[in-house]
Amino acid sequence: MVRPVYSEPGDRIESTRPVTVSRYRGFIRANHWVTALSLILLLLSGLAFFHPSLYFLTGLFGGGQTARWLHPIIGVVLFVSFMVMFIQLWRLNLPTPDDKAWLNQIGDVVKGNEENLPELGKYNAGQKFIFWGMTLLIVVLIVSGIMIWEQFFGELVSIPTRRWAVLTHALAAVAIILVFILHVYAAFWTRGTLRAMTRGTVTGGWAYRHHRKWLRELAGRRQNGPAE
Amino acid sequence: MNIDLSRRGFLRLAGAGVAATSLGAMGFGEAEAAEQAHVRAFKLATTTETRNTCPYCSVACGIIMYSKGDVKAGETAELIHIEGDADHPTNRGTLCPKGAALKDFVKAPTRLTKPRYRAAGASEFQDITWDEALDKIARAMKDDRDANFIQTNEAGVPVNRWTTTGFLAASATTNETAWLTYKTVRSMGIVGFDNQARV
Amino acid sequence: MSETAPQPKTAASNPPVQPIASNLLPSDVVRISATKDVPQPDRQLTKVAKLIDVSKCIGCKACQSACIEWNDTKPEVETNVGVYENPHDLTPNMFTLMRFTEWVNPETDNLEWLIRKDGCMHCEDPGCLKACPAPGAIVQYSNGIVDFIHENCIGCGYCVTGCPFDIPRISKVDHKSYKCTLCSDRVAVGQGPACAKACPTQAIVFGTKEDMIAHANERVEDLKSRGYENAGIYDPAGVGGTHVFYVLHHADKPSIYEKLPDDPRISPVVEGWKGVTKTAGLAVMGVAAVGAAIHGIFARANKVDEHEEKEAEKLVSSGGSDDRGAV
Amino acid sequence: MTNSWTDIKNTDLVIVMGGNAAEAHPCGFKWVTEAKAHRGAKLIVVDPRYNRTASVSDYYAPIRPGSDIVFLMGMIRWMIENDKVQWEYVRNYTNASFLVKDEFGWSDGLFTGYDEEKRDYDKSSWDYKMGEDGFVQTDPTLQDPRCVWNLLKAHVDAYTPEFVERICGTPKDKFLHIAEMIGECSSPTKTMTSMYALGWTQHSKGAQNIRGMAMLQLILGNIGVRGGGMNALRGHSNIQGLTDIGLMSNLIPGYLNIPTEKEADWATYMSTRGFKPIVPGQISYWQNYSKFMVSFMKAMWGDAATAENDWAYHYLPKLDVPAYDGMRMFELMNHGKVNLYFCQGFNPILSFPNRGKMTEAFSKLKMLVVMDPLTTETSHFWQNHGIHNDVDTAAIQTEVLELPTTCFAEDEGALVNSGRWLQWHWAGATPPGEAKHDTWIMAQIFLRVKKLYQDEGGVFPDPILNLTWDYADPNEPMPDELAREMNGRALATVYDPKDPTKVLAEAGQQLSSFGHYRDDGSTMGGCWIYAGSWTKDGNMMARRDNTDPDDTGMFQNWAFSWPANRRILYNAASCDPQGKPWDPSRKIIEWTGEKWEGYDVPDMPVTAKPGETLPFIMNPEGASRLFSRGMMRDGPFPTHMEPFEAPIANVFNPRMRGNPVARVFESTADQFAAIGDPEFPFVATSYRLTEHFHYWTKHNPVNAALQPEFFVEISEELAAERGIERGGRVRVWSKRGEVWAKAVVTKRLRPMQIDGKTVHVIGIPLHWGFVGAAKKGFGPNSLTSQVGDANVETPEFKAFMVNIEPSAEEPVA
Repeated sequence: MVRPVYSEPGDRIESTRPVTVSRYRGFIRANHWVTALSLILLLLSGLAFFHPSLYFLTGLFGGGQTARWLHPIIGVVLFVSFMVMFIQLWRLNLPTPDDKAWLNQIGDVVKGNEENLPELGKYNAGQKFIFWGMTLLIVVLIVSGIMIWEQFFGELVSIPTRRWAVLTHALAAVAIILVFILHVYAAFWTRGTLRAMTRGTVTGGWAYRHHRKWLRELAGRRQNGPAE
Repeated sequence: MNIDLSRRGFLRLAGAGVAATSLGAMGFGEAEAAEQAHVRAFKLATTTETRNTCPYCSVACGIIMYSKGDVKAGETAELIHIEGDADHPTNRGTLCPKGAALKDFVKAPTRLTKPRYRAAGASEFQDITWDEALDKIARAMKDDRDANFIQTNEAGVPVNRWTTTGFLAASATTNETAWLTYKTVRSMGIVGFDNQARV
Repeated sequence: MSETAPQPKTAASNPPVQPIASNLLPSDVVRISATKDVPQPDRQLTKVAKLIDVSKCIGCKACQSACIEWNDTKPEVETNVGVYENPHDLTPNMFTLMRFTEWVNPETDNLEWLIRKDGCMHCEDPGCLKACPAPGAIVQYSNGIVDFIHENCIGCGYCVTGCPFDIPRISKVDHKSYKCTLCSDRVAVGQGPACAKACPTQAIVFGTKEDMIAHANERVEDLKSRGYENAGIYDPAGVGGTHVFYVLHHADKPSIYEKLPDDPRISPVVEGWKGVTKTAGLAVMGVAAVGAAIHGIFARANKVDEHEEKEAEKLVSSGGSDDRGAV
Repeated sequence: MTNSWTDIKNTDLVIVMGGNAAEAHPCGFKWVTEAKAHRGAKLIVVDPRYNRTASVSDYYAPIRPGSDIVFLMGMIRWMIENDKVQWEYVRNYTNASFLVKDEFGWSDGLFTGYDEEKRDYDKSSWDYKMGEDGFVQTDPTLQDPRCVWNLLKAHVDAYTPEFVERICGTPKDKFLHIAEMIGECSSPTKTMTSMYALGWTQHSKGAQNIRGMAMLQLILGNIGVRGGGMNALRGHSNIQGLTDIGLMSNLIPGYLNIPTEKEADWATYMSTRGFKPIVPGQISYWQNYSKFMVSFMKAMWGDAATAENDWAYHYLPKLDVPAYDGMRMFELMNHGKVNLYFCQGFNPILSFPNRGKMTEAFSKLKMLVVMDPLTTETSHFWQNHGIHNDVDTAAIQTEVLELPTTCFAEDEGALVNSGRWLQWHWAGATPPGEAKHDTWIMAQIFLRVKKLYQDEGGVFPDPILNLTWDYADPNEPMPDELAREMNGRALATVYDPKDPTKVLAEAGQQLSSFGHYRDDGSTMGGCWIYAGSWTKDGNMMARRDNTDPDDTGMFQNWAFSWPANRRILYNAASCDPQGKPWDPSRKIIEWTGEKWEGYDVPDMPVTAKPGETLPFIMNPEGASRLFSRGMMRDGPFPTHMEPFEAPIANVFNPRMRGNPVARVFESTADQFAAIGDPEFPFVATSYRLTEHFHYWTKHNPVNAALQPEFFVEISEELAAERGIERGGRVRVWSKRGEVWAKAVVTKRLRPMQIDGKTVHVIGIPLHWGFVGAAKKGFGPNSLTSQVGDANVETPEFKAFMVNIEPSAEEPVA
């Protein structure tokens, strides 16, 4: 029997008429939304410190002092929740030969002509890009962020280092916001995606259209697996 | 039910969400509410000035004491600041690190506020009233003087000295205190009399 | 100009006790942190400056003492760590500090005890103000004083990264940033700063920048006559000049005076962060967000059709194998 | 100070030696910076440490603690050798031309008449040759080998620059450079001022250090002139006043003396105080002694002091020893001979030497009374504070009373600054809690004792019962009443002796000058030198007119300066024998042809002709003394004496230990480290820091923050030799005690080469104790010895021997 390479052990076909496929279990979904919420709060408070015209956003947190106090704490929360997610998702986000073809035909991707694309596993290159992008930027942000966390680490980091840290933190923040926009946008543009993170399942058609190798593998596993 | 939201639906909801939270938190007021630029209120306004001289070294810098309340008017006066007297010919308003901090010397946590008595062998002080303290002292002096006063020496020359009680005078009390101390000490015949001129 | 405060001079006068209106008004502010287009003040206050003549300083710390007393700060009693500096560094409760350097002059082989009063330089181009994200937390008055408005301070410490002289200190108690105010409250009523008034040898003097420069030049002449050929003024152009400046006996090497920067300027890193990054960053994010929204609205969504649902059922029933090949 | 703080701005050269003005008197030191800024004056610092004054000096030279006389005699030798002498001044205003007895001489470091048994000199040979006419014999040509000038020349001959380098450790080139700078001030138009303090006085030969510089100043013609003088920077705000008012064992206000047993009666007492002039036509001011003395007796005992009873002379105690000074009293205490002791605003447990002995002594008292605004180590001497005060509390049977007093901010009165200015101050704060004025406390003590004598009778109550106490409120005499009493007033109408019809003061009126004092009982006055401070025109000490015509620095109308509001002592010496100022640009007074006038009150009867009357009118010679006759116990010239503890023996006489006539108590004679004792190889010296005042400011959290913890200063070389880290903890010990401190390792101290040996100096600041806001610490007095100056008993705090080693954390006692 064949070891699954395009799916998580937990992924399975739930019903066959019509086909629905379980993509994310409850824990991952909850964790994802914790991460998402943290990121949004960080984005709002961070932008307030980033540009005077957005300083009013500190109001969302009850003023500059609390925003300054809260921002790094939420940062830590995000870092932890994301790491948990990372541990669960990193394997299937490793690059595969198909990604190359997918990227070569990025034009069709944007046009939505998926029939011209190779069959894909659980994630396409775009999703992988978001995954690794987020990972990298979150690490950069947490490290530079701690360096400029005045309240606890003020004395530990030399001022020239803090200057670089604050600049890096700003640049990384801009980048992660761009990635975030792309992620959200893609989730909505590609219909039927959002339910994967809400209900946890996708339709067979969605799986067939976007991640056929993944669906194929699950189907195969169902067949050769223990009979119901 | 169908959780696929229509695009407009989503946007509307999201927008509403943002609006709701931010307005709800009344965040927008914040920035405009920034405190206007201002300097600290001048703390010497409506204080009472008193001329004095620094009690430390012998340069005797002129100082001005600023207090809430006026001693001359019989009020209780609380010292709030001390600064050099710019009219003074010697220091012209300047002060050294000691003089500049005189206020906190006057208000030192270890200033004495009550007479205290330590009994023989005791490990702590105990409070005592002024009357008790002064009577103790007078009694002790009288007894010691009567017992040890030397009226004449071996040669029978009148010497009228008292050597078993001594008095160390200060270095920073006023001339007037010094004079009253001198009178008191000398009239009793005390010769063990000294001040801080040497140390 | 008739409006400007009576010109303060060190120990020229005793402080008033009758109530007197402040002469440093919100309208005299020329720069405000995190705030664009500050209205032009209707008057220009005379530029003031504090001159610190290091060659006259005896390191007595009267300035520290006077500073503590005037500002009612409470520096803690530390320990002796083998040097004369106490407290050991500037703190939220110690706005100025004597820094002592024992320097053997290589030319004469004589020991020189260089004693520098450290504290806010009140830069013409203040790095702290540039770095500050909190609107109104740092202001600059038209007379040159750079002051912190603590009600607006959020304690982020960006001013620390902005300052070329390592001056601001963040309080662990109220998480606000503190530094020398140049006794703005005294200057506002025509008095010089407390440290300048106290300084026994008048190594610290205060007045109009013009007068102070003139006085500094005289001092430099005197020092040259005493054999200090390199005596000079330290009023660094890199920060547009400062409103606290030094006379040094060895102006050719400021760094021997306990790390006084040779050529201080706002770090290019900070400039980059507060300059291009800030504006460009905001622009890019804005464009991306708006772009995504518009594309989302007008571009064709990526939908799954009925045919694909059927294909999926086929695929699943066939156990994953179809014309594309079997498992 | 012969001059005033503000006068220092008039100088051309400042020498700070035996002091550290910038550190201990920053605001007075301002006038040095003024002189530098406006006259181009130069500053020389000679000190074992490169100190805060040195940091702004033009020239610095190191010197070994306790070797100052060698340096100063070396200077005098150089001035004479290089003809840097203000000849006209020396010839006319010093005793250079006076002939000295043939018996007088000096050899092996000792003057004639030394008695090793008594540790004293027979001073009979230390005097002038007197003629039959009762006047001193002189040789104005200075040719006679027995004239003071030639004896001085011979005396200083040994002090060559090489000798100075060998004994003081001052490099020859630095010494010569300083000599050149000082030499310029022998010109009548250039002056040097000497600023010194306890760096010179706290030696077993402190008075001779000061004489050394005074002699140099006379040779340069710098006494009595603007920007010159001998300026003793007093340590405490009113120590000048307390000394003026005679709060010392052997003093009566105004520098009169308490009689000794030998002066059994008034006649005998006065007979030695005639001070008859010994040069023709001279005025000797002390001839008025009886007027001052009688007026004092009247101030004390009023009607009980009459001509018939010799002004109650028998009320005065008579001394059997030179003085019952502090150190003698503590010695007596140690022998259980003192029962009751008062400390008024004084903290002897940290201030007097040999703390171990002090604690023992206090433990033997029956009762100790401490009056102070602050709690002190003295009032807690019985309380155990670990190593900082390791005593057995239960074993100490002394009763202690700690009485809270007011401080300057809460009281009114006058303080006398170093420049002899009496400045009045006012109260501006309410005393804390039950704190009381010292005047109230003293009055209470006196009145209660008096009452006991009234009720019970007792031994010789007369001086107590008859003491004048005519104050409006006997329980709390007011400062103005006391000030008036010191100034003096007429008891009967006082007439002008020259014109008996002219009334100088009506009965009951305040006197305006000590010239109005009388010895017939018609005047009273507590302190003659303060006469004029509170006249019929009111309180002169409260004057606040700071105008200063022609910027002379005199400030004639600011407060009051004793004597007679004179700002510069001996100011008549600022003029040549024709009465014209040596330096017209620095005129103080001048002779108009019939009288003296100018910016200051002339130190000369206003009509006394120059040339006829010499300017030093307090001396029967009228001249200043290069040779001090028998006035000092340890010699008419300063001669090199090693400290009692020294790294080398006295090169003149190895058998000589310290000052040969200084008092050494039996009980502590064995507490000196032997010369060259390997256990105590390092020279230690003690001093103040600018951040603190004595043992007071450690109570102030602000000053405590500025200099928080006890430390010692050592050179980098010594630190390396002993493996001591900067900021590390060290133990320092002497023959008498030990202390633990932090180490400040500095370039400002360097090892010296002394007589071929490398000598390290350890600096030990005072200021720390075991109560207050600062960290607990020690004072140098835990280490210092009980020996004092031979003339005035100032303890030898500035030169003693110790050892040092790195120490682990403070041992817990």
